[in-house]
Amino acid sequence: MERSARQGGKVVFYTPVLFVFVPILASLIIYLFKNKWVSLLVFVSQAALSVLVVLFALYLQANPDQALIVFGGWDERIGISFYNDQLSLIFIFLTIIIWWVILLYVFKENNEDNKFLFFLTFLQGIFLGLIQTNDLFNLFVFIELTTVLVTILIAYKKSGPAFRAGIYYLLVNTVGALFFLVGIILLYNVFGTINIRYLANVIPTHANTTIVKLAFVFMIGGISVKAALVPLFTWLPKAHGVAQSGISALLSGLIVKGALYAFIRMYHFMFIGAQFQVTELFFYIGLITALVGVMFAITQKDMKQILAYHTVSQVGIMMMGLSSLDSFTLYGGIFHILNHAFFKSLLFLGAGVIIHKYNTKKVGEVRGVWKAMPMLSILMIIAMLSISGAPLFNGFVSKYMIKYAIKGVWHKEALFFLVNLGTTTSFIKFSQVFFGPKPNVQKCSNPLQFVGMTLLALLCIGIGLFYQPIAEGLLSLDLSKINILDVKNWLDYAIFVGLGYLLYRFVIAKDFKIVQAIRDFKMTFETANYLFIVYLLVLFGIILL
Amino acid sequence: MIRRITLVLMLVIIFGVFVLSMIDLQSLYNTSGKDYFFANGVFETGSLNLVTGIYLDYRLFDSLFEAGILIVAVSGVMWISQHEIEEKNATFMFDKQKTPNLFVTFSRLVYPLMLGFGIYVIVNGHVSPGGGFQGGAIVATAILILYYIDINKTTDVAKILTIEKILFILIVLIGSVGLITRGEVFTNFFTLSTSTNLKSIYLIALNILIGTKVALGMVAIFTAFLKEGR
Amino acid sequence: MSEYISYGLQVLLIVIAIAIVFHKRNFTIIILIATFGLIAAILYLMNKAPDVAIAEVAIGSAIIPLIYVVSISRQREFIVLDRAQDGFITYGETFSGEGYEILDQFVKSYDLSLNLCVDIRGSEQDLTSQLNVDLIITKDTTRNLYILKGKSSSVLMSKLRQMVKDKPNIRVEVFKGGESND
Amino acid sequence: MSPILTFIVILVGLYGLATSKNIIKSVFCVTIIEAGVILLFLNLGNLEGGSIPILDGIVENIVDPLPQALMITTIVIGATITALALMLCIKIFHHYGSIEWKEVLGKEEK
Repeated sequence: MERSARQGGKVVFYTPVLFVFVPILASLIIYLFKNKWVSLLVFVSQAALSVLVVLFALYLQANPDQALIVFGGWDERIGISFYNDQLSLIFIFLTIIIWWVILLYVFKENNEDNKFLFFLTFLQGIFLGLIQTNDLFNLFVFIELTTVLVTILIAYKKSGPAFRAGIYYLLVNTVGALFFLVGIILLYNVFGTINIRYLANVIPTHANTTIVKLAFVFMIGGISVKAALVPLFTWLPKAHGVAQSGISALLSGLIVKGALYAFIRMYHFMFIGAQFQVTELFFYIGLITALVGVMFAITQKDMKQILAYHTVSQVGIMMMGLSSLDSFTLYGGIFHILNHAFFKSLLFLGAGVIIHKYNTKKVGEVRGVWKAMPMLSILMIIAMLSISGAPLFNGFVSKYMIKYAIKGVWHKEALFFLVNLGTTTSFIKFSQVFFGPKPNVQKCSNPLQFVGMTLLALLCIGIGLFYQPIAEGLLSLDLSKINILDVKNWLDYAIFVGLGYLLYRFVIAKDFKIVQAIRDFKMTFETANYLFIVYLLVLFGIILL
Repeated sequence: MIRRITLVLMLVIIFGVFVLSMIDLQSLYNTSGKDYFFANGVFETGSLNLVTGIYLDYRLFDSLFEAGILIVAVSGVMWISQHEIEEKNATFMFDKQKTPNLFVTFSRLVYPLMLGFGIYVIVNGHVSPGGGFQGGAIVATAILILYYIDINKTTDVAKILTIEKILFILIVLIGSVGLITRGEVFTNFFTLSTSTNLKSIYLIALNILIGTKVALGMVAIFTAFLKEGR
Repeated sequence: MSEYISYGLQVLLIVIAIAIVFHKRNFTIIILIATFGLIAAILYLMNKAPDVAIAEVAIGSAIIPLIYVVSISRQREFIVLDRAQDGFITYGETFSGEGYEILDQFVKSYDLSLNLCVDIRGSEQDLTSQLNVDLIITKDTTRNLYILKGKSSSVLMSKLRQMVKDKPNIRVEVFKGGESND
Repeated sequence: MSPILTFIVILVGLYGLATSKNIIKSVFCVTIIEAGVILLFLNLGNLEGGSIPILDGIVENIVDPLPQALMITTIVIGATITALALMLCIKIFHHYGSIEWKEVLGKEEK
């Protein structure tokens, strides 16, 4: 019966495969015909993809039983399968939006560079596959492919720092992925399959054995490297600092989120039946990540480094949400992933424009952006208000949802307060670039870039204002307990800004020795690996004892 | 020094946990996957070599991206090593090392043998050990021997990259033919009840395509290394 | 019986792995890694996996060690572009000249191998960033100075400067690699 | 017994990664870990014994063929990653004049 139902909607049924292969084929054609006009194919494939995704989402709404596609029609446990649910659809939409923006941003400068477009578009196909796959080894292959592609994109400028950031990224992430593979191996030998959905059903039967716990530790450990959690985050600022701004935005907005998505798949789908008592552990890992990220961010002087360390800290905040088994906080984490993708991409792209115009990355050397580029300044300020959690903007909503879970636990609240304070402080520091007299730089002349950035800014405001219907529609979640007009929230934000300004004025701007020491902190490769082992051991300790 | 000691200690702890888990495995070991392949593998894929059956049929989707990672890495390595400087007049004074004559003669003898072996492995992948990836790697090694015979040999890498990408598109297309004939993607396009001989057409075709692709990719990577900075 | 051979090989594999980790000379490690691949392949075969063994022999113990050899020998190369060509380095059956002696001494003390080249066109920035040229020799005829130029990022340049600091006719200059901000 | 011995190989590689001061050495260690992982999977597939998974003639019991198919993929992935890493190593050497992690990462830009 299932088969006959499939024959009817066969074309629509297999569209998830097209999500992967439309970008890949487009990228190959762009590579084969090195031509300015053929490069326009990226937009054709984007448009086709957008239409297909909308069609498929509508189709899936009508036939929720068609979510599972097993290639070759084999038994679910044997073949490779794709599985789509609400979460994966949200991520697919996010991927396509971010890729539109990035392509619009980079296209004018790179439309004759077919190799760059090849790697970028290929990555999109791979990422869409990573989101949909329902097979552990297939997930591993996609993770490795993303690693290789991102390495090439990081090293694409062929400068010395780009090479060293590239190899650091490549080796650290490969080691993580190999441990993920060890986890897969252990699970396969216990359950005889590597299908995620099937494993989710059978894992509770042997959840209390050492081998399943070991597999859990190895898999989560491997993913944590890619997700840049403390203490495994050191590759991230290096990579973001040297890549082109478009690539930095992509890395921060999406690729890091790919690892978080894998975390959700593992922790909340596959191992949920095992009931490991690790909620607190991941909450604290998230909290420490947020604190450490923000600590480094406020001391940096390089615009891109500030933003990169903020990605670390925001990943921590997301982990605080994702660690929770309570659905309100969990959805807060997922919601924060979306919001962060929008405002962080916007910040990176805006910073890219500024760096391009001023030809320097130092915050201290850039002044007068407001006078020179008012339009860009408005967009950047929207993004800054969002990331620091101002009411009326999207960051506020998801931060509120995550904060909701820790209400009443004073030490968690205090630490979260510090994270918020740090975020505000560093963006007060960043916002110094807007002040000052009009500098001697030429006007912005790339309207395509601004189309994408405006879209992101509108999303930030739109979600901030209409979060209730959006959450209702996307996550079927009732957010009526968040009230953006509550005076308390505004007061909170005002306090943050005030304290942040004082902190900036009297500590950061003075550039004390300790601030310099934190700024110059560097972690060598061997230490990073040492900490990886420590991290694995901590996970062991908590889960086995 | 303290760091090394703690490192060894931590590794010993991980090792201990692993040993415990292996003791667990004694009672948990699950062979359901193996039993399925043993019972149905040959009938469903038409390949006597179950490994080939798995990576060309049950898990063709993985193999596609295995080929994909090769394409990406080759293009990436080429991009990183590429440069736009005229190098016609470049003379490297110390580059004139010669391969010993004995080695050249020996290589001339070995080269066709290895090439033949590689092609044999590719074509017979479905009945004996081997297949596209392994055979392709052997063919690549054979071609690399040529570099030792003649150190000044040049290869047109751009052409290789183009051919590779066309081959990848072909592999994807062959994988999707099944959608028309059977209504399934990424599997054999002959129906399940077809005889093993017919099914092997699909297996051989895919093995040859993958083999060519892997061989070209490996040669391109090696060429990139040899030419690096020249 | 074959069980014991398999255990013996496993132990050997561990020993070789430890040797690779603790050995200092990269060229010896390549031989070790090729052996490692070969033993691993035999073990794959003993675990009834001939397909994987073939792949490992072809890739793990042939192509990968070859790539290692090429890349390590490329890494030890110190490429010098001679644009002065007036006796600072004299070419012939054997190389000689003041410059050659300095460079020879330099590469020997840092375990590199010297590779001289002449006649490459292109700007210095491009040559060093794209073609891996480590050092460019030019001559300042007005002051009769030989100028050795290299990348500021390279640690070898400061070592070279240390070495020639008491030679009056040689100056070491560095320039920034072609970096862009975005 | 065999899987336990194999796991030691992985741990040795990990030890090497956490102590190696040289980029090339790190790449070697990744290669070691990868070979260890492959051998581990094959060992576990062979835990109960059996013959080669080629059903030519009468075969009573086989080893698990799935690990073998997956490990071929892993070998190719490992080879490509090694190649990419080594190419980056060459470039790093010619830019920084060294392939020690400390000297390469410690170098301040501009």
